[in-house]
Amino acid sequence: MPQGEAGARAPMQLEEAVVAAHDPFAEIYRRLVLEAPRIGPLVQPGQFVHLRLPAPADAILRRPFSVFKADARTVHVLYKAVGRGTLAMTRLAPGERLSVLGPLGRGFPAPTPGRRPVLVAGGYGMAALYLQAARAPQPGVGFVGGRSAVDILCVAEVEALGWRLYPATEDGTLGARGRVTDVLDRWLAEQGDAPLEFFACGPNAMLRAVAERARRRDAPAWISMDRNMGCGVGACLTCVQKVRDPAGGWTWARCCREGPVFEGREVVWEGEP
Amino acid sequence: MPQGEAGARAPMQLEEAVVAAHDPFAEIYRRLVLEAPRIGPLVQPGQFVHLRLPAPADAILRRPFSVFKADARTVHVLYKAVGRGTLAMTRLAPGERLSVLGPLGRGFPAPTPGRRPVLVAGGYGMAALYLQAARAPQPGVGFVGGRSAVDILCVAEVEALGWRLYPATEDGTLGARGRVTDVLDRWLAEQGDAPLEFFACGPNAMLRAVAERARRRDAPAWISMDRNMGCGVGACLTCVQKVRDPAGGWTWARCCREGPVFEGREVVWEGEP
Amino acid sequence: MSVEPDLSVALGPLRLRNPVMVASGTFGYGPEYADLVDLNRLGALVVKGISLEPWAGNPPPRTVETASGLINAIGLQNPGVDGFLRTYLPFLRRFDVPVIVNIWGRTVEEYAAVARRFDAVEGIAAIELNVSCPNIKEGSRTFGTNPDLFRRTVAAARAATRRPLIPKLAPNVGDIAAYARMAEEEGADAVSLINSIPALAVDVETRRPVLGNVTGGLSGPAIFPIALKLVWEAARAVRIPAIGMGGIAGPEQALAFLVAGASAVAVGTANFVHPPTAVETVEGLRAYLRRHGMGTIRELVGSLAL
Amino acid sequence: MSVEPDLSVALGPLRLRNPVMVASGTFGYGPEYADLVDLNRLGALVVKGISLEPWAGNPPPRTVETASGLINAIGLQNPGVDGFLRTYLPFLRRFDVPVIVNIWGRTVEEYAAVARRFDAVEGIAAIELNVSCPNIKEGSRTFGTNPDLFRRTVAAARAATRRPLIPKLAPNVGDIAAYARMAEEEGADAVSLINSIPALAVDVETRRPVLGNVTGGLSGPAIFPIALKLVWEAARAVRIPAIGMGGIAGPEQALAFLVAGASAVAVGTANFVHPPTAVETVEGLRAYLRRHGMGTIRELVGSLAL
Ligand SMILES: Cc1cc2nc3c(=O)[nH]c(=O)nc-3n(C[C@H](O)[C@H](O)[C@H](O)COP(=O)(O)OP(=O)(O)OC[C@H]3O[C@@H](n4cnc5c(N)ncnc54)[C@H](O)[C@@H]3O)c2cc1C
Ligand SMILES: Cc1cc2nc3c(=O)[nH]c(=O)nc-3n(C[C@H](O)[C@H](O)[C@H](O)COP(=O)(O)OP(=O)(O)OC[C@H]3O[C@@H](n4cnc5c(N)ncnc54)[C@H](O)[C@@H]3O)c2cc1C
Ligand SMILES: Cc1cc2nc3c(=O)[nH]c(=O)nc-3n(C[C@H](O)[C@H](O)[C@H](O)COP(=O)(O)O)c2cc1C
Ligand SMILES: Cc1cc2nc3c(=O)[nH]c(=O)nc-3n(C[C@H](O)[C@H](O)[C@H](O)COP(=O)(O)O)c2cc1C
Ligand code: FES
Ligand code: FES
Repeated sequence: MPQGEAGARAPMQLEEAVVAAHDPFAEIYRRLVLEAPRIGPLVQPGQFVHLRLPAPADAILRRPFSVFKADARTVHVLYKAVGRGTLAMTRLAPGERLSVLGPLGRGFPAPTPGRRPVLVAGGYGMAALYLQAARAPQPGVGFVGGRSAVDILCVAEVEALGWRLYPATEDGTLGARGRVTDVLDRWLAEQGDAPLEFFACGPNAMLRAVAERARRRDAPAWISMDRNMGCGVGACLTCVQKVRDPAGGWTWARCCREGPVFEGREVVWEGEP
Repeated sequence: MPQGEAGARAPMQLEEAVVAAHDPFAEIYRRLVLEAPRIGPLVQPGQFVHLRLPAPADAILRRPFSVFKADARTVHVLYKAVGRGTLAMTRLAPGERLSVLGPLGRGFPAPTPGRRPVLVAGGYGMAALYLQAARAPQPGVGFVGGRSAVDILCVAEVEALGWRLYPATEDGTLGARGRVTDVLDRWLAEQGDAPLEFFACGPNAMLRAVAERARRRDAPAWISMDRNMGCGVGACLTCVQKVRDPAGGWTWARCCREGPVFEGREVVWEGEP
Repeated sequence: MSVEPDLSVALGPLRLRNPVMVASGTFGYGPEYADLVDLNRLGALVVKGISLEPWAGNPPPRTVETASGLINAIGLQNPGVDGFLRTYLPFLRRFDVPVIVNIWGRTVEEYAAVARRFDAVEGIAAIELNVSCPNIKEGSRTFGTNPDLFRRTVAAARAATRRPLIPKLAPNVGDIAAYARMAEEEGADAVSLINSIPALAVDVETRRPVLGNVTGGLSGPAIFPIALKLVWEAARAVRIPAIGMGGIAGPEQALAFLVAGASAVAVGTANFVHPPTAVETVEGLRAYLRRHGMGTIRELVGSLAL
Repeated sequence: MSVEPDLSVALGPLRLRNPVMVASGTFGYGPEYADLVDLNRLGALVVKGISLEPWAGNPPPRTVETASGLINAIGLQNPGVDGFLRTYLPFLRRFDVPVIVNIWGRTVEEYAAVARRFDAVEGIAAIELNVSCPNIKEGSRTFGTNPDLFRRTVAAARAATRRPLIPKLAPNVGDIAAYARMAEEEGADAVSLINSIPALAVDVETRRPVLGNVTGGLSGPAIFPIALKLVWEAARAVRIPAIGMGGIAGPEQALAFLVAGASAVAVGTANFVHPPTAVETVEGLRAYLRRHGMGTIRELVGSLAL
């Protein structure tokens, strides 16, 4: 059942944005920079925008993208062309207009003072986490995983913020060979019981693994759960995720409204009661 | 009822053409030049091509266009953006690919020796008639009508073939002020019973007027009837036009297959028995 | 000087300031779009289907896109009557917009019970009876496609409330006019149609249904021509007003429904794509009336010349 | 080395070399697309609906585009049985492709009479009974949506011919399974579905119907999810094979129909857009079978895992 409306947040905006730039970013990603002066200043780390792409007939809905960077005038997204909508998206030229709905969802909370922030990213996850790193008062460490070097995003950007990054690739083309959680585990083993706080975005299995590590250390884990979306604003009930309810059972939360960021212990994972 | 299959004609082709050029032509028209070496050499004057445009969801069918010029390697069309498909068409860039079906329909017969060819065109009609003029063994005269100077196409091109042209515009911005049939009537009055043969393409009312003038002079009138089309090849029975049948009644002819060119006396006009 | 055209319409005892509503299940319960849409400019707001008790709905995936359409199998997830009254109605009362509750039950008695609960509630403009959601199993499917069950459901709800009652007809019937007439005979104040059309999506690589519920209901531009035909047939069959919906993306489709006989219309899936669709449609209707020199939208209703 | 997958399917006594046919009314009578499509590569060719006598059909406009769809109201224009036999059958006999005639009548007797005429004709692989065209007035509309009339029509045609008989079901019924079962009970060899869905288009500027016949039938990608649901339901209800159609644009939709239970499929509106769709679909099926290591297309039929 839908939860009650969450607390105050910046009102979402519907804005006709102009494509300010659109270029390759790393090998398989592209960066789309939108001139969106109404949305830009409101974005909180971990929030997303819902874009109306110049899509074909079989993709009538908007498409959600994490905000990579945002400032007073612009919103940046990093994306990979994976299907109908994102393929059409690659043909957007500077100067073209695009309807943007945002900022949407509940993003990451500000890092807890006294805890060291630990980012864990897979795929475009780093695009969702960059702003959190950039706005964090204290620097932290980051773990970025992917199949190959081309899947690893934003290493230089995040290092430029003074963060330490540990890439991991399955084929060993960048950083350690193996899964990001293997590298994370080795690092965690060295941390004793230093107070940490996790921020993660990536495939479900990775999020679950991070949430588990955090629970064992009794640390908060803020994980961004990306679900296929319809409306993006909480109206259609497409994007639901099981979360624990106060009474000890479960209830549905809408990833677009109560999420996409949840605290790991809230989530009822597949197979859990 | 569908007529039997008409006699032998060049087999139609389905060709992935490449946009060779696409530019403004006269004021409100554009010229699309397609690299279509399979279709180009087969085109007869008055035939058309059926283009699969990069159209939006609400325009799934192909769009028919008369062939303006054709040679061994190319097919040219002149068109005006009037709706969903033709608007999308204006964005085609050189190098893009486009599926072309053609040549389609029964075009104009070769001019009868000993008769002076008389072209009558309205709107993009001249685009359908140019090839007939260009390939006619004997030069003739042409009457071109439109609302304003911008609606009058190809005057210079046809004059360059040695033809005499009489433009007429409703607002008097080019040639005589008035309807093309008024100018035609004045000219016809001066011809006595010189043997003429009419070739016409344009709005229905104009075609009917031409067919009537021809019938009075007992001259052939070949008129191109443009109807909204579905398949363009005779399969869907969308584009039907009433024509006389041998038994004295009427039957349906498909403008895309038995037409678009009919002899004026074949046609059963609106309101006729 | 031209007078402002009158956009108001009547649905039985219910008066709307304009004929453009938002459809059940596509606008949440009000707060979801309130940042973007001035609710006071809607003809009416129809909330997501409500049942007696809270209901969890179907497992995800719950929606999938198709050519110009959307299949949904939400499964009527809702907080129940009490949850709605507690969480959403106070918010809705802050606006000056008719709130229509869309209700459903698993038995005829449940339909009547929900109608009875809302009968007593201040701030409910009308009750829409969702007898046609293609996503409810447990027999519910047949409420909208079985004449006898349909008639009994409408009659039971009618007996349970004096509020304007609007049965929402199922599209997948052989004779929609018959259902509209049954609704009228059982005392409905209006009929609304169409609900989404039963549909299926299959993932051919896995050879599994795409949706958690296997089947769902198709909505969006794809279904507009089908909806228009059904609304035209239903509206001609009865004297009570019809509310037309299915694939409205702007004024053009809304006008077509009105011309075909609908007294009001509802925007559904388009809200997800472009949230201001309903209010822009109102402005489009106003512009049309001006352009055609019509004093009232009611001149348009059922004006299709055959 | 992998063996070529077997694409052949059986529709009762009729064997097709592959399961991809072209749908009635969308491929003319054969010659129209013969320049572009090798007819011998089609699973079967279903010709445009034929009646006892020549029939003029509806006044234009006869088609109109909609979002991902096409509404047609051709009105079954056709040269009659004799016209077909004289003008088209000799041409079709030059090919090695099963020719299925789609037939209709204005009375049960007429249906039977047309079936009887074709029973005697060499070169007719099967008879498809069009009881579901939404464009025929004079009562014909009800053949496909009235259970009693439907049953009598199938029975009368059955009595009139020993050729494989394929009733084509109407989509606008509340319970498609019931119609499939009636067809089976009356001795049909297969069922085909869906025909186009009743639809309306209105020109809001003139406030007139767009089509000469007022209403028509919707086809094309828009209806695919609806068709898939109906084919799935019908196929599960009977033991005779089902032929699935509605919105096929390539292998993906064809595969979905097969997985959902169709034994064969037909390409309709897509022929107008891209004439090689059917033959390209055959190649797509072949590639799919190879990729999935399947020896025969029949493994796929009805393999939807719930
Ligand atoms: C909150 C949120 C933030 C996102 N941020 C980013 C981002 O920053 N960069 C980026 O590249 N992508 C991001 N995505 C994913 C992005 O929305 C999808 O890639 C996009 O919607 C695919 O659209 P399409 O039309 O190209 O693909 P489709 O043709 O619709 O689908 C292609 C394939 O992708 C799958 N798919 C579609 N949407 C999703 C989804 N949301 N999650 C997982 N799989 C999906 C489909 O099931 C299908 O298998 C985000 C998604 C969410 C929900
Ligand atoms: C044989 C033939 C030859 C043609 N040759 C040319 C040509 O050389 N140059 C050119 O500019 N156009 C030509 N046309 C017309 C052209 O096909 C239409 O302009 C085009 O189909 C419109 O498509 P659209 O999607 O832009 O318009 P739509 O959005 O489909 O329609 C816009 C408006 O135009 C009307 N319309 C659409 N098609 C036709 C049609 N065929 N005839 C009359 N009205 C129509 C619609 O009813 C509507 O009112 C020809 C048409 C035919 C049948
Ligand atoms: C996601 C979604 C949820 C819906 N939920 C309901 C519902 O709870 N009750 C109901 O009567 N109709 C529901 N509908 C149907 C719509 O109200 C409407 O009848 C249908 O979508 C057709 O309109 P459209 O094409 O404009 O969307 C829902 C539709 C969608 C897309
Ligand atoms: C222009 C047109 C004419 C049709 N004529 C017939 C017909 O004569 N008999 C028939 O049974 N179905 C007829 N149909 C229906 C198709 O055979 C098919 O059932 C329907 O179009 C759905 O398939 P599609 O979406 O692939 O087009 C016609 C469809 C179209 C578009
Ligand atoms: S996407 Fe609609 S509720 Fe989340
Ligand atoms: S356009 Fe299909 S028959 Fe002429």
